[in-house]
Amino acid sequence: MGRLSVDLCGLPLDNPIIPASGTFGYGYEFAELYDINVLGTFSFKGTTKDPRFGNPTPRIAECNAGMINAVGLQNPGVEKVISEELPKLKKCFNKKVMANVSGFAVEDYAYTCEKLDKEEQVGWLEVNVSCPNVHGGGMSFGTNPEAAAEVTAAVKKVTTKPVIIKLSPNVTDIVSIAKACEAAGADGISLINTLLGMRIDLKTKKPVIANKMGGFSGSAIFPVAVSMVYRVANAVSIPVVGMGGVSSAEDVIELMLAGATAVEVGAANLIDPYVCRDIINDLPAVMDKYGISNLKDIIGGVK
Amino acid sequence: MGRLSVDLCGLPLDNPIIPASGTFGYGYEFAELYDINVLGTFSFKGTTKDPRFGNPTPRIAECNAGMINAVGLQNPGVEKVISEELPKLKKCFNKKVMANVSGFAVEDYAYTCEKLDKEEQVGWLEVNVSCPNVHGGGMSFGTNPEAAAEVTAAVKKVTTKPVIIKLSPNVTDIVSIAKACEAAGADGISLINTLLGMRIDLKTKKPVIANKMGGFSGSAIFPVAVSMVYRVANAVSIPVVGMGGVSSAEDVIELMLAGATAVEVGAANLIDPYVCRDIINDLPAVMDKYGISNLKDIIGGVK
Amino acid sequence: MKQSFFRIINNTQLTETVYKMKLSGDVSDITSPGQFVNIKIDGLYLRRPISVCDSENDVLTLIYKVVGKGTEKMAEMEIGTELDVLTGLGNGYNTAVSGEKPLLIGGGVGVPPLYMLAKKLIAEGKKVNVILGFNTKAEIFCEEDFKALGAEVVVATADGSYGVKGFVTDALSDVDYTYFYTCGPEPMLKALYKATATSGQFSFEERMGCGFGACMGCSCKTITGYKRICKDGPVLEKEEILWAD
Amino acid sequence: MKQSFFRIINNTQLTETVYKMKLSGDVSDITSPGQFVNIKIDGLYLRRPISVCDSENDVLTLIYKVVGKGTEKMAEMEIGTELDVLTGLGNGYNTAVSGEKPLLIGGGVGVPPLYMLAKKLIAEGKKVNVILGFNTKAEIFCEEDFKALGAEVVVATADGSYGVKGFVTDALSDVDYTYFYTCGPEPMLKALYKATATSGQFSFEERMGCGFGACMGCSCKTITGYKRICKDGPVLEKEEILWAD
Repeated sequence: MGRLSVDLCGLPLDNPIIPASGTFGYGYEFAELYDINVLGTFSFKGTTKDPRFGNPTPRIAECNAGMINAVGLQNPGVEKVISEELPKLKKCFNKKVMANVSGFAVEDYAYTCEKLDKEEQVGWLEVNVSCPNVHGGGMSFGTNPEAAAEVTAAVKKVTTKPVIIKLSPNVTDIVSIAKACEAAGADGISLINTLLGMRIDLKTKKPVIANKMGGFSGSAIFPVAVSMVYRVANAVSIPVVGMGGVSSAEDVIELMLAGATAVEVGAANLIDPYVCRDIINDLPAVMDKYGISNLKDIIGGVK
Repeated sequence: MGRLSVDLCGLPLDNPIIPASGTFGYGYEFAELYDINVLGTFSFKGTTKDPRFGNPTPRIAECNAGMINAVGLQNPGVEKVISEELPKLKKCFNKKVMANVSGFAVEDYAYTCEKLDKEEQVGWLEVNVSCPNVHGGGMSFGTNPEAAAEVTAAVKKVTTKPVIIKLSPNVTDIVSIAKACEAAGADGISLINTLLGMRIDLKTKKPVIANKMGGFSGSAIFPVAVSMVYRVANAVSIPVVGMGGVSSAEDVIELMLAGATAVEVGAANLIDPYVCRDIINDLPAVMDKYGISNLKDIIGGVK
Repeated sequence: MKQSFFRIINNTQLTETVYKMKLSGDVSDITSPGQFVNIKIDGLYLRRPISVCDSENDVLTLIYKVVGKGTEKMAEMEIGTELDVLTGLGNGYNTAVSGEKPLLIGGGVGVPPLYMLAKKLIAEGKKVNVILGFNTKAEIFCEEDFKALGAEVVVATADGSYGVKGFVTDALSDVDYTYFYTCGPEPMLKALYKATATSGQFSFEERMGCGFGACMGCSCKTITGYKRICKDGPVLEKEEILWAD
Repeated sequence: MKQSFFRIINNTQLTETVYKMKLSGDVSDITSPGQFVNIKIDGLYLRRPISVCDSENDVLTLIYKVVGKGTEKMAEMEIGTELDVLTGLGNGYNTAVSGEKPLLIGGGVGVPPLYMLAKKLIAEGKKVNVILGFNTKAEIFCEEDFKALGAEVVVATADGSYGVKGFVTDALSDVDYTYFYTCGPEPMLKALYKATATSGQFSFEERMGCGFGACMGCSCKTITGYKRICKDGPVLEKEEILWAD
């Protein structure tokens, strides 16, 4: 148990650093760059019942200190994730992985989670009720406490693994949604997913992204993440996984002070593929600078 | 009528550039820097029925590509605004000004607007139902369609001047709130006010801002503004005043393409006091670059 | 893929909007012509993908067109500036299948990656024909460079101000080729897809997030399945292309 | 207030965390000692307010302590770097009321603005006493500069490693003064508020948004009403101060 270790829903993490879903594929590509076993864990690409190509391109737009994506949950479907992606991952990652799941109906979520529950490699189920890039689903579950609770309860019925519900920031009252998930049995809450954003190309006068709008992420959104993690962590008793614009060891400490037990790193992986490894390496010195002996002691420690 | 002119709720503007409330005081201080008559108009400091000191300091936190403020509607109260600030403004500004009004009860809004309605210098009333920095009021009116409509109707009863309702982005469904305001008689909608944000000082482990959270603004939030202006402008028939992270002529054009009739410039004034003058000077060349003859032709022109 | 730091050796203007930048640094991960690099630019969030024009002896050559904020900033960069670059991205062209007389067809800013390809094909002992397409004479670049390698070069200009009047497809009938390689704007690629007689390889462009296969930002559908332009591409074989509309 | 561009002439380290930067540019708007400038720093959103240490012949001198990202970046700036600076901010000290024997009391990074004040008071023919407070000998700077102006200087160090052992208040009893001016950390200002025998002027610090009176980010309550530290301050008279708690 080192200075960086934390416990996430009963499972130990060597450190709280978790590459976020959709920015780390199924892991093995980053394993060509560095030993991904240095990570706490990572959250794999959002997986659905059926295979999906996702949205038309362009899917990416640049912003000041951030980016918009509208990938739309491209993934090979849960059967292939289990038969092809997990075996590939096993060769380069000997820790439990966080399985990220999306759906378009409550039964979809349950179906996918039930399949993944059988996989010994999966440590946690991160259930995304907040994808802004798919119609008729995703985010609509995360903007309503009853719908979020319904998904939570359905998933809890089919798995014994810890269930972490990933929430959208595009809501009036994220606290009420987090509480509804907790009441429905969630073992943890992760937040924030992306903000809804849009850019227009002045030359063509068209939206930069084919799908018009998309999910805005990157360091620009960090202050929104701090505020929402703080509010949710003060309202629920289950662990909170913080994310949103994290790109440095300092950001990790700030989100943990706000109440995060672990921290996901998203868009930064796309700009600097080594950022998670670097944050883990930087943490001890940054902790020393701010008089922090053990990371787990600062969770929610803001005065 | 120049290339830059637009019409806002029946009143002509030489150009669509409007310094946003809270970043331009009552105007006369900027008049020491440049002739503020070059502006379309400006929205003066949020004014309430009674004088207010606002929140304790620190009220300001820096962010990546933005800042958080928690000023809390410091202002001398509507009586003094009329007796002292407007006469000072008259000496340096010969256009109609936009009067920004906040309140803590429906009657407060009506009281303040009724007083300002009598002032010939006031062209528009911008009614802020979205201040994130005051307890028991402000933003709570702007997160609920019925409450926003009630404020709108109460204000409309006491004035014949155009009423523009300023909305908060911290909501699940800004379109329903905008529509409720339109149905209650609003002449225009302005958006977005600031996002809720927070920063924590790693040295002291305390929130940077005394009030803990505050309103996050600056170029970081621009993609959220584009998305919300686009959605609201496509849902209402009244003019939309766009704002949120605007700092260049390009940003102005992008928000107008998204649906804004005029554009407010906020935090950028605090970093570069000449930014509004510079944007107005830059607009013709930038319009030429993108093949735009007249600004009014591009309002909502995104394809 | 490798992340390393490069120093700008020179940065010169070739036409009104096209620049050539030479950088010194570790090019060991650049293994095929047609690959690209992804450059971090101060003040911009996303890296900028630029195709490799040449790579040899720790010198990387890029030819880029100023089309937006990123390339505007690149054009202003001074000699000695240090850049954070991801190298060795993308699959690149496969020269093994070219036959004896490969034809290279480039349009506008699609021309640069064909330079390193021509060099490799010629080194492999093949007879290389090149067709370059530009809008007008003033926009032409690289013609002499290809000739210096020993390639046969035909230039087409849309306005007829130089060489063959018309598009690259108008110059196609005069050439005898065993295989072709192309890079350029999508309308040109589509026209070549129809007008060419042999098999070939096409290099595609798409807005990218990461540039190394992580984000699925630049996916496309092909006959052989979904592909990421940045990782499984940017080069696709003629037989696997599914045009978007 | 004026916005203008300055070029760094030099940037040298005085102590472990304190640096002195000289810049050339238009200082015409800096009219009183105790004013500050607000500097745009690449990559940071808000400008950084730094008190003016000296301003003469188009040379601006700043002494700053590295306390965060902004000052870290300043410490790394090279000679020749151009900076966007707002000058002439704040009210500054009023020397007209000093009497014949003003006392200047600075603590730590509050010392620099007193230098230009001492210079002005001495030029006005006054006999200037200065008390400088630091934690320890290694942190002392500017002592010789004040002496070179002709001021009487006493240094106090909290650990007694140099000069008077203790705080600036411990050096107060030995000085005969008609008025005082001070700048330093708030606990020191509060102690002086009680310990001083005459009227005086205090310079305050607060987190600022704009630095020129627009945003109300740095307001404080005083006996004479609400004041903006950046515009109506940073200097307040002893008689108007209302301590926050």
